[in-house]
Amino acid sequence: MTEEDRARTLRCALECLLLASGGPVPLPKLAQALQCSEEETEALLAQLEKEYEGRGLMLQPVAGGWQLCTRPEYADYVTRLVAAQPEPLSRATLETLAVVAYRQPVTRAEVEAVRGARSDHHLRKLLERNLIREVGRKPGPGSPILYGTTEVFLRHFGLRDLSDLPPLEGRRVQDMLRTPTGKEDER
Amino acid sequence: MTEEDRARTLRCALECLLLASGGPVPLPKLAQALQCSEEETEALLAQLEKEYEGRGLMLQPVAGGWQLCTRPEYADYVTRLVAAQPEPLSRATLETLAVVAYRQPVTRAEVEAVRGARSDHHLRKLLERNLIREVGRKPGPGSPILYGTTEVFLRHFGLRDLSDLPPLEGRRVQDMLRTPTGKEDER
Amino acid sequence: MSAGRSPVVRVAGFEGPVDELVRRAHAGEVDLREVDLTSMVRAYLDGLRGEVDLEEATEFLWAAAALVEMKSRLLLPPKPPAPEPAVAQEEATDLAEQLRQQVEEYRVFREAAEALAALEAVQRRVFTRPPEEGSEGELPLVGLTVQDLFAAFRRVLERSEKPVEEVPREGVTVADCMRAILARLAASPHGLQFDELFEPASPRIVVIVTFLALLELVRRRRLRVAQMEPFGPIRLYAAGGEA
Repeated sequence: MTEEDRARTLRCALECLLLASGGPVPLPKLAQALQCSEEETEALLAQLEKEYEGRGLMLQPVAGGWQLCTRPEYADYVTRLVAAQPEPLSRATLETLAVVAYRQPVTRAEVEAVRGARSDHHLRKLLERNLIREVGRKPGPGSPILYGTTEVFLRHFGLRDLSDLPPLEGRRVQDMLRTPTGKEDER
Repeated sequence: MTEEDRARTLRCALECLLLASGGPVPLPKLAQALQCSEEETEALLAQLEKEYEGRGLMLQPVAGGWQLCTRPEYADYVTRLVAAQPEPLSRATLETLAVVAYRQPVTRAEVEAVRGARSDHHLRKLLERNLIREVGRKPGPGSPILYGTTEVFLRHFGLRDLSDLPPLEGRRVQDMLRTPTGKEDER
Repeated sequence: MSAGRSPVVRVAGFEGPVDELVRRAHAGEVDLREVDLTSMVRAYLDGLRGEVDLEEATEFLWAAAALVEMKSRLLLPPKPPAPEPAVAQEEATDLAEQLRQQVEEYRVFREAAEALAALEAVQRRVFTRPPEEGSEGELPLVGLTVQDLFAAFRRVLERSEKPVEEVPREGVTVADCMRAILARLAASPHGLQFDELFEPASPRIVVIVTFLALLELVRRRRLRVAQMEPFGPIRLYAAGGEA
């Protein structure tokens, strides 16, 4: 088998892996299934991405993995066949989610302190849609629940990982995530 | 837009439809989403099938529709990835499924009468895996739930429709499945 | 209603999306004592002649429940003020500074929310292979529309006599109600009539919370709602349980 035949077989296999799994597959898992190194797998992904140019499907790096998905320009055809994606989030819910995303792990009281409004309803909505989850409890009085974002969150917004979040006022997300706020446990 | 451009766009859209729907899509539904005639849609499917030659994915007519799936020759890669395949059905669960498949619509009491054993656990498992579903209620006392098989069932077993079910060999089995027992509607 | 799905309400001193009313009331910008919540709920229900959007209706009910709760606090005799040492000890200038920072911080997050909305808009046009069928699907409503459910709810609401002010201090939570409904359904293998869930003279808040619990259970597919004939009684069954 020539080198080109081998690469071709592996690209086909890669395509199968992505279709079969549906959601994003982390690079190491792809490499393991292909029995290749991660470097070679990345090269194959790049080749496959190129092959897909001008097609209906595309590869997308999201939520720490790669997924096979439809190109946005064909969305109108797709929604004629399958139900549209879940409703976009309301403004207030998005705001709540933004606080959780950039401040995680964060308590309800902390979210409400930033928003200046009750947020339990929005937190519930986000929990229900699996965009956030309980990640633990904060030590201290009442040990309130701490919230953080989920993998569904990354997929919902097409983000690779949390560092892919849009920068806030020029501040890097990593810095924000690490900075403990001084106003914790405010109620 | 030239005729070739149009056909190309529609092939891309078709690819998207098949990916996004997951399961088999009947021809009329594809045609409707593409806003083409069924004849043209069939021609597009044929073109797409040709384009897919030498690739990892393929088009397959199954369960009364078309679906996008992986080529069998890459199954080893896929199984390596999907190591956590759903556990195979237990013998008893499969038995329960068989009774439902051949005798549908059927009540739990009827399944239990045929099997001579409690089957609620197995029915629940089958419902969970979407292999069977509630199809209605039997008229009469208590109006018990009637079960039937699902499209997932057809796909799981690679059947086009219910008439594709393997014919039952052996009189005893047939009789067992057919004989109305005196224990119907027992709860 | 494109920016958010919060229904618009019109009450004394406020007209706009109901979640904005909740926010203003919480910030003390609207005096809930001046607001007739019963009329607000009735006006909303009266407006529901056409399609009922379950999501939007839930949003409304949540907001209404939050307003009722806030209002009941306002109307109850004031508790001795809780000590707030942290704030009490602040210098006035610190307070102003703190407030400025808070407003600034909020603005930053609003912008972040805008950025997320833009990402969401793109990603909503991208589809992947869906999970095997069954994880999503029709809500388990058999033979009836959400409208029927709301009509039934409205009848109960009209029947409930006690004004909202008589909220028991303990309060009822949606979670409690969900548990109570499931327990009652578990004890009723033939299902329950919708009306049976509501005591004839329940305070409105209890009716609202019970209804929210019901919506929640339908959404989680923990119960099935069925109407065997048009205009017939609505019955509730535990999901998966046999009749």
